[in-house]
Amino acid sequence: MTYLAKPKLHHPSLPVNRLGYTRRDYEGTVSTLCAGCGHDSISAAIVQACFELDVAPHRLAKLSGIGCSSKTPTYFLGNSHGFNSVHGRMPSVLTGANLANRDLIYLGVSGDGDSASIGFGQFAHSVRRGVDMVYIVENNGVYGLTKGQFSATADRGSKSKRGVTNMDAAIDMVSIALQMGATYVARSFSGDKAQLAPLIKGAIRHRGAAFIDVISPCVAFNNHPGSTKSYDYVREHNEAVNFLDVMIGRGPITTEYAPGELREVVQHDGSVLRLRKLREDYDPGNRIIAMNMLQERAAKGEIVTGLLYVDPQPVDLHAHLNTVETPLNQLGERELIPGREILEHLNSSLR
Amino acid sequence: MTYLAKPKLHHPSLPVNRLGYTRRDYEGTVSTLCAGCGHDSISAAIVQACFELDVAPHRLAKLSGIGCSSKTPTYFLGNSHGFNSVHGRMPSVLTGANLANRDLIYLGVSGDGDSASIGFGQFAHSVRRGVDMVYIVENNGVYGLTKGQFSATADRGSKSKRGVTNMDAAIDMVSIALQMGATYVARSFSGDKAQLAPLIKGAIRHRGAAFIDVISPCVAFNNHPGSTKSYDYVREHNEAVNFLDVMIGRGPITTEYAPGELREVVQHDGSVLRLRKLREDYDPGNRIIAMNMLQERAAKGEIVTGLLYVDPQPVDLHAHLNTVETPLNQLGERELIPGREILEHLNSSLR
Amino acid sequence: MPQPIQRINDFVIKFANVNGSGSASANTLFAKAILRMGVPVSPRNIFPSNIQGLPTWYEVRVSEQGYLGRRGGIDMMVAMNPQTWDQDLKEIDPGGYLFYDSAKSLPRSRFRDDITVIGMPLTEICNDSYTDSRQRQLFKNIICLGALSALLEVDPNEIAQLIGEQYKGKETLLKPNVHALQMGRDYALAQLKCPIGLRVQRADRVGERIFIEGNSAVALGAVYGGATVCAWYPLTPSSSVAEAFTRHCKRLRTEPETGRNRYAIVQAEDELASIGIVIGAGWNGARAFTATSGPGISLMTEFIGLAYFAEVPAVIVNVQRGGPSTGMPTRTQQSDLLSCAYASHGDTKHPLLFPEDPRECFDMSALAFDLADRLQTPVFLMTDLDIGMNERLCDPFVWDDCRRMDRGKVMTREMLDAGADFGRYLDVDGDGIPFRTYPGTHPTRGAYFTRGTTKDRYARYSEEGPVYVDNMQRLLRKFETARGLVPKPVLRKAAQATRHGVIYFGSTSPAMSEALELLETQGLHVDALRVRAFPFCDEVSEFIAAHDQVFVVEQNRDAQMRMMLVNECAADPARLSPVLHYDGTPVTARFIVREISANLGMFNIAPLRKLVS
Amino acid sequence: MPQPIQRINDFVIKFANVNGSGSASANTLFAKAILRMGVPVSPRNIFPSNIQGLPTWYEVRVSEQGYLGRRGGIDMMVAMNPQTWDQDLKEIDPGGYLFYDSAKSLPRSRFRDDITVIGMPLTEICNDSYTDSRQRQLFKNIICLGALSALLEVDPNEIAQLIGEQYKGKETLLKPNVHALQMGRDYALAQLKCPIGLRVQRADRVGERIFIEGNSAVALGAVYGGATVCAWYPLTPSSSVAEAFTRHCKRLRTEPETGRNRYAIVQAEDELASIGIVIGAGWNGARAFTATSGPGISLMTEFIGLAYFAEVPAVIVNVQRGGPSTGMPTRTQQSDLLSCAYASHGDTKHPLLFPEDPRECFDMSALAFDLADRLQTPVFLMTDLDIGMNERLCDPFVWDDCRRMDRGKVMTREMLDAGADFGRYLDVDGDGIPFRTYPGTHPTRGAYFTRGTTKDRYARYSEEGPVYVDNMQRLLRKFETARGLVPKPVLRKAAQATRHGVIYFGSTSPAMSEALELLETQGLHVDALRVRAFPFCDEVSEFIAAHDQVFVVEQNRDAQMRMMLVNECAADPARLSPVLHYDGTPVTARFIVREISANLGMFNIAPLRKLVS
Ligand SMILES: Cc1ncc(C[n+]2csc(CCOP(=O)(O)OP(=O)(O)O)c2C)c(N)n1
Ligand SMILES: Cc1ncc(C[n+]2csc(CCOP(=O)(O)OP(=O)(O)O)c2C)c(N)n1
Ligand code: SF4
Ligand code: SF4
Ligand SMILES: [Mg+2]
Ligand SMILES: [Mg+2]
Repeated sequence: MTYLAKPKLHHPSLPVNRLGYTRRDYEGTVSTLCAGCGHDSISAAIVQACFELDVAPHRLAKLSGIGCSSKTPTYFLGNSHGFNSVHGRMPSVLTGANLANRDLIYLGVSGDGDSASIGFGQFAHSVRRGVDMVYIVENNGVYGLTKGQFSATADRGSKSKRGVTNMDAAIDMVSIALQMGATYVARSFSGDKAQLAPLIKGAIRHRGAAFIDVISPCVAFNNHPGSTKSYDYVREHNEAVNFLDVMIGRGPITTEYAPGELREVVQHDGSVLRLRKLREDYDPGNRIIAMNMLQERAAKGEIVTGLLYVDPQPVDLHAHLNTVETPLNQLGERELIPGREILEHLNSSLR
Repeated sequence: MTYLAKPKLHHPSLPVNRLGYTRRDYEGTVSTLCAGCGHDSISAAIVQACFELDVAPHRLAKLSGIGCSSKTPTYFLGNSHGFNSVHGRMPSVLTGANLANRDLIYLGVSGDGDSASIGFGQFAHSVRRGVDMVYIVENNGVYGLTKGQFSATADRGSKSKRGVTNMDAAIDMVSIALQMGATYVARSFSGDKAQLAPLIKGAIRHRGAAFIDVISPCVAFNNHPGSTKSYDYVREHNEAVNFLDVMIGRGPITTEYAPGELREVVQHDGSVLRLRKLREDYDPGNRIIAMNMLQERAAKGEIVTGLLYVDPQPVDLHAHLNTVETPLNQLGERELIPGREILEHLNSSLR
Repeated sequence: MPQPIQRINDFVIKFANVNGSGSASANTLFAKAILRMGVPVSPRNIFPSNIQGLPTWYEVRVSEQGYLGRRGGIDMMVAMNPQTWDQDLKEIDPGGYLFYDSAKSLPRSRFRDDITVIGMPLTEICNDSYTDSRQRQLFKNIICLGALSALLEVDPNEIAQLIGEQYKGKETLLKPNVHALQMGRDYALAQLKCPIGLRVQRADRVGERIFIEGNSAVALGAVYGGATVCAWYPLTPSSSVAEAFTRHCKRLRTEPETGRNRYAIVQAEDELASIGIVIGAGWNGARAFTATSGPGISLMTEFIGLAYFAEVPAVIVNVQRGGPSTGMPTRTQQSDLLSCAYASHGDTKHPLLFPEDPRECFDMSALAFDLADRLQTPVFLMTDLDIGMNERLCDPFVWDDCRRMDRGKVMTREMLDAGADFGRYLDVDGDGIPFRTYPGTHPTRGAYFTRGTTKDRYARYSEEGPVYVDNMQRLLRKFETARGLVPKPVLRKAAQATRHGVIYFGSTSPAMSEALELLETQGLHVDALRVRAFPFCDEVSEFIAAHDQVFVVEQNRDAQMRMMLVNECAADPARLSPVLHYDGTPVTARFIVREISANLGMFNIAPLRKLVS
Repeated sequence: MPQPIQRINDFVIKFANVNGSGSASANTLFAKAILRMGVPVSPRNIFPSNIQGLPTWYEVRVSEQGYLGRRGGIDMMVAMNPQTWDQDLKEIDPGGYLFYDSAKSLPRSRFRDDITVIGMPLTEICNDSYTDSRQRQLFKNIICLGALSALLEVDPNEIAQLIGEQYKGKETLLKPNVHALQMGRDYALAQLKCPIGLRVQRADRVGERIFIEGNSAVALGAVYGGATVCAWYPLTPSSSVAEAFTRHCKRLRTEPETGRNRYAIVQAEDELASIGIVIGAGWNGARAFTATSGPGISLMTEFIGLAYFAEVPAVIVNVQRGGPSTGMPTRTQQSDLLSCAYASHGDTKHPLLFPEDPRECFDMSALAFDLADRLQTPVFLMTDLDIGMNERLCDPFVWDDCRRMDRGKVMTREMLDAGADFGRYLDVDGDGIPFRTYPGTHPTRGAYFTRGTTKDRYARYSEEGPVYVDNMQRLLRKFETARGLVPKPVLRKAAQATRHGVIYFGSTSPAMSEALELLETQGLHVDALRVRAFPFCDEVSEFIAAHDQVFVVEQNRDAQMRMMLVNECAADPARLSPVLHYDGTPVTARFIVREISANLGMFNIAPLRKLVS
């Protein structure tokens, strides 16, 4: 018996999903992060999204780099294989895993240090290849695990806990993801599970490179006045452009929502992204307009959240590579090894 | 006597610049690139720019990574120190050199493989730190030196010499430079020296992170139909938004130009960038508008060239770090070493 | 129950705490107060790779004899973490003491019979005195400290004095701390049996020595070594080198007239960029360094080869931690010897320095910059977590104001004007070291093109075999020159002539010194050589040659130092016996003694009294 | 003038060309035509790090005896590059031949008196026959080939046949080539003295052997080894491994029904990404590899440590080139042994395989995937430029259709359902290798969290010393298991019993075989052991033990193999004598013989006839 397959005694009244799993089946070991860390809320949102989407835990692989954020995969989906790799290199490890077996869901979890500093190249290149993945950056503007140094997403002019001002230009991961051709791009806030969980659901059902930047305050090192990644600051400057609801198969439009323009996007796998516009002028269907708006709002100090861009018909790396349907890791001698006869032909061509 | 300080017998009638140097004094050893390689034209433009700007060759340091493009610093400015470092890491080496002596001009030469593939992270981070440099990418969409594989700037859908189609999204270095906060951003074409040389001059006089993306066809591996980096393709799709003339000190507006709106930008060091608009709607003073335009034109297949953005009052890394005026490599014991007495004070505080 | 342990100025006390609960400052006060009483201490942090909530320990060895290595065994446990209670209890030596927060009562079964249990209702006392929850947490540690001062007879005035120094000018913080201290002390004196069998007595065994972390000493050495450029990337346990350098520079390196900085510190985006910046700065004539640990070294590997081959000075501080891979980020090892000495592909060799304590961290850090400039090559300062992140008692720093930076062979404008023959890779005097020029030196002479590819003596590109070999052999000559420049090993002869020797290095030093004394008292005579640098000086080969059996004590699994000794000193491996300790904790004297004496036993030495560890 | 050299089927001819001038194809035709005549050849490209315009050479050794190593010395120079004229002329052995384009006349002073000079107005002939400048350039090489066929008696029908195979179905290309060939031949027969003293005579010494580049063989081995994922980054001299894998896969790995690919090849953005992809794929149960060279290995160092510690299979092909740093990208060496065997910080050790020729490249490439899966660790295939980028005559490939992939210890859904105790790092049977599960195997069992940090037998995170040590010792046991699995060394006993031995490996093999024969003819008997893998099998230690003096022949400066032998076989270094060749050219038999015989001389062996190299 493995450590992770801890016997879970469910209260009989706990709700189960279509696979018969309760929400607890999507949990992991107890978190060792600081009490109040934004990352724990993201883990909870992942649990919720997977539970609600009826994801079979063992059909999802979770990969991460190094950092507090990258530790979190231990704290959810205890029945999924996980890989806590090296700092900044989750994207390549995930790419390889994805190539080996196209049938699993790949969830990449990273931090802003992990993805915007040391891992900036891998982040960008995995996105531009169109790897079918959910790439979540738990963005707190600092290196949590090494005790609070600025990361590359820290805004110019923001102040560290010790009072030092950051002088380097900030990297906006969302803009870069858009520029690199990500086909599902969202930003959210760890403090807003209602917004975040559906965004994760939509990303899981997206068959291409889905990127979610989640502002996730670090209570230990970046939750003070002067920070632009604190709970207070984000709450004040958060500007949600839409609200997402993910439907598996097309259901009737419910009336639970407050008024606002509704738009439905049918993804390649049939899932429906139902978007309620909160900002009338925001169109998540146009990459260029999206980028432009983001730049403008950012210049005004707004943190734009929501589903920022989606291409419902993405083309993923496997399509580019024209790989077979069967996962490569399931091919055997018969499919892979040309055999003696062909080798002898080859030999004769080499004389 | 060093190899590079080859005795140059000048024809007495060769024009000299204010320092008494002829253009030949800005040359290097004979190029070993392929005949017709775009990179050689860029070297010539660098020679011209330095000659015309009266740059003292030994006050400029040229740094590069690895590649055909990165070899070129041997072929110009033979009296400048050069550093052909490792693949993709010129930006960090240049940053360090710049920190050691803020008084020299730093010219970084790189290729698209060098800067957009392996070196993407270093490129981005050196720019966001505001290193005072001229960063030139000699962009041919392929790895020349390793014989023609696609690089990360190859356009999606473009074809290799062997007929393979590139499936990954292209990286637009200019957009990334803008996003990273470069304060002088230009694109040009190796086949257009009249446009390129002034852009280099303006960059040299710019006291911040200046980035120039130069499309530079590789005649050996990427100059065929189907390539979007061939001479023919670039000539056809080149869309110059303005034409630059760099003046040292303010001179009278000459009338040599064809009509077109003139705009003057005075840089921090007093040099004047005189811009003649070729596209009325292009404003190089606004980063967001510039980015937006670039995206739109690129979507239409246009290669926008010219001075795309300039902030005439950049703040460079030395300013961020508040370093002293004297180059750090010239500080001696007196300035650097606190001495015995202070050490003894320190000792007593440690008991 | 065994006799309670009775020891004055010679015991080990361990504090079991929760990470992020503010215990660190009280713990340091405890250790420093004993130091102020003239009794040597050596404290060690044992902490997890975590920010808040996981167990953390602070182990203090009090030793009037001045033994600063880990001893092994615990005489008293201050058990403040319910999470690790059982494990902590188990660790106490029979006859030892347990101090705990008795606010919450525990069943008898959770205690032990063979130790003295001292309960104090800390939480209750705190809750009665403070309302704010953060205050309750912080002052609990101080109250505990007060109680310990009574139990162990630590002078409360020394503690109060230290608190005073800490909060100088912050009266509002000072007073309540002193008050809490007093409250704890009063309670203990009134309610507990004071003192216990472990006691501190004023002595005079500290002298002029100072108490500092190795990382801070390294940083100070870099200031005195004239470093102006530091590029780094956060990585435990090396981060505090750059952080301390920042602090030291702020105080010591500001231009008085302008308030501007005579240094540049860049937190780079990763280790590849850090070392690139260092190499760029070194190439351009500034003294530059980076500090990192194993994973960072691995990432720097390609660049290190460039610096070796292009001959660019660079100082790399490697604060070693447990490997391989991410390994044990908060544990100590000496396991990056091979990966540093032969870093990079192709034929490469790099000088390494092995400081034993903060004092040598300082000295060798400053020296490293001279060596790097003189040898025009990367120089590694090999410390480790044990030495780097723990305060250690050591000799005070000294500096000779007449000392000048050795910038090595730099050709100046004047020399060029005088017609000197400048060949960047020309060996003018046989030491293998060529002259270099700084960029910008001369309008027409002395410029050269630096490459990581093969070049001739005048820096011209070449792919010729003989040119390559010529250059590579010169690099070997240069390494020979290094052998004569690096710090010599330190020999410690046994009381009697002996065929047995031991080689050790770095942070193993205090444990080794103690082990040698223990061995000596058992009549086991072993000559000892503390290696301080690679390449190995001739004295090292001679030492090996002069002994039939040489133990090599190191903190790694694969006997890396032994491998280097065998290889570089052409020693017969049969004569070098590995003594390996690599579980991530600092090696103890007891361990070394046990290993060596068992081994000497095998070599037909009179049987020994078995030692416990 | 000395007597012109007279040799049949035993000479060295060198073509001096300009890079990018299209000479490569004509050169290959020359070598292959001789092969088709049943006479072994071994050609070697000597090329610069450049695309067009710089000098490049093609050196062909023709050897009926079947010596495939470089011989040293040139019997005939085909001097087609004015740039290198003087240097090329100098290289010709006295009595040798010079063939050159006499279209442009040269002063007598630029020639030599002690060689036979054969001029042919190639440019003129070309210009008369062709108008297009590209055609002129290309056909010049073929005309030259025609002339050589007459001068050296190479059967023109064999060349024509080869041209036919090359341009099958492209008649428009075929005919003019054959025409040019004939034109050159006719001219020579008419105008030049044919044949010269060097001649090719039909023989039967090639047999079933094949002629292929090592890199292509490695790639084919990967196809047969079941590799499905390849991630790479272009780097000379390794790029052609991935490129050949792409070609082989296109032909051999397409799903017939759909035309879709049973493989995934990614040109990554750098080597860090390549190895990351390989590790991700290996972790997820696909067979994956990368091909790179020294600089790439350096960049992969951190990741290699992760794969070692997290126990993920990976195959890394290192086509070695000259180091350090960028070094000599187009030259050969065996200088990455240390950087691969002990790659990464902390205590690490990795299996290495050393193929001697393309045949072993194929075999060991396929084997590497079995070993990586079985051992769950990175396995290095250590080839080099000499073997990788030159066509080499070798035994044909063989394959047993009954052979099955050894996927190692993989726990299946069925085993988990049957209640197997799955501990990811549990050593169930003492071989140090634990079971692993592929992600997605079972809904509730067998999932685990993979880490580069310390974990217990059940993959639970731990920072405990004993847990760490337990794991590290198991990794050592696993390495012991590897020792029993890797290819055994090949022993070649001398004709007489001898106290002298020689150890060699990899591409040194043909030169060594020849050297042994030469030594034998001189009465110098040396037993030889070709090491084929690290960790070293027991046979290696035994071989060293059985000889008083063992030469270790290797192509690097620092005697890296010797260092590994001393360390891992506990051998006395005094008994291992380095024979080092590291100028970037392949080692020659002459060099080895000279070094060994000189050294044996020192050991009081009867004096030897001095050999030239
Ligand atoms: C090669 C390497 N360099 C440095 C580190 C040290 N390190 C661990 S986590 C981390 C930063 C993590 O920051 P981020 O990704 O933002 O995660 P957070 O802790 O903030 O969630 C660093 C620098 C490392 N593990 N590996
Ligand atoms: C670490 C490393 N990997 C790979 C290489 C091989 N390499 C040399 S140049 C080059 C690509 C150069 O492409 P680019 O920068 O676009 O320059 P170009 O030759 O096209 O001008 C590569 C992959 C190397 N030198 N170092
Ligand atoms: S340090 Fe910051 S990021 Fe890390 S666990 Fe604590 S709050 Fe979260
Ligand atoms: S290969 Fe391409 S990039 Fe390189 S020199 Fe030739 S034309 Fe230029
Ligand atoms: Mg972070
Ligand atoms: Mg290129």
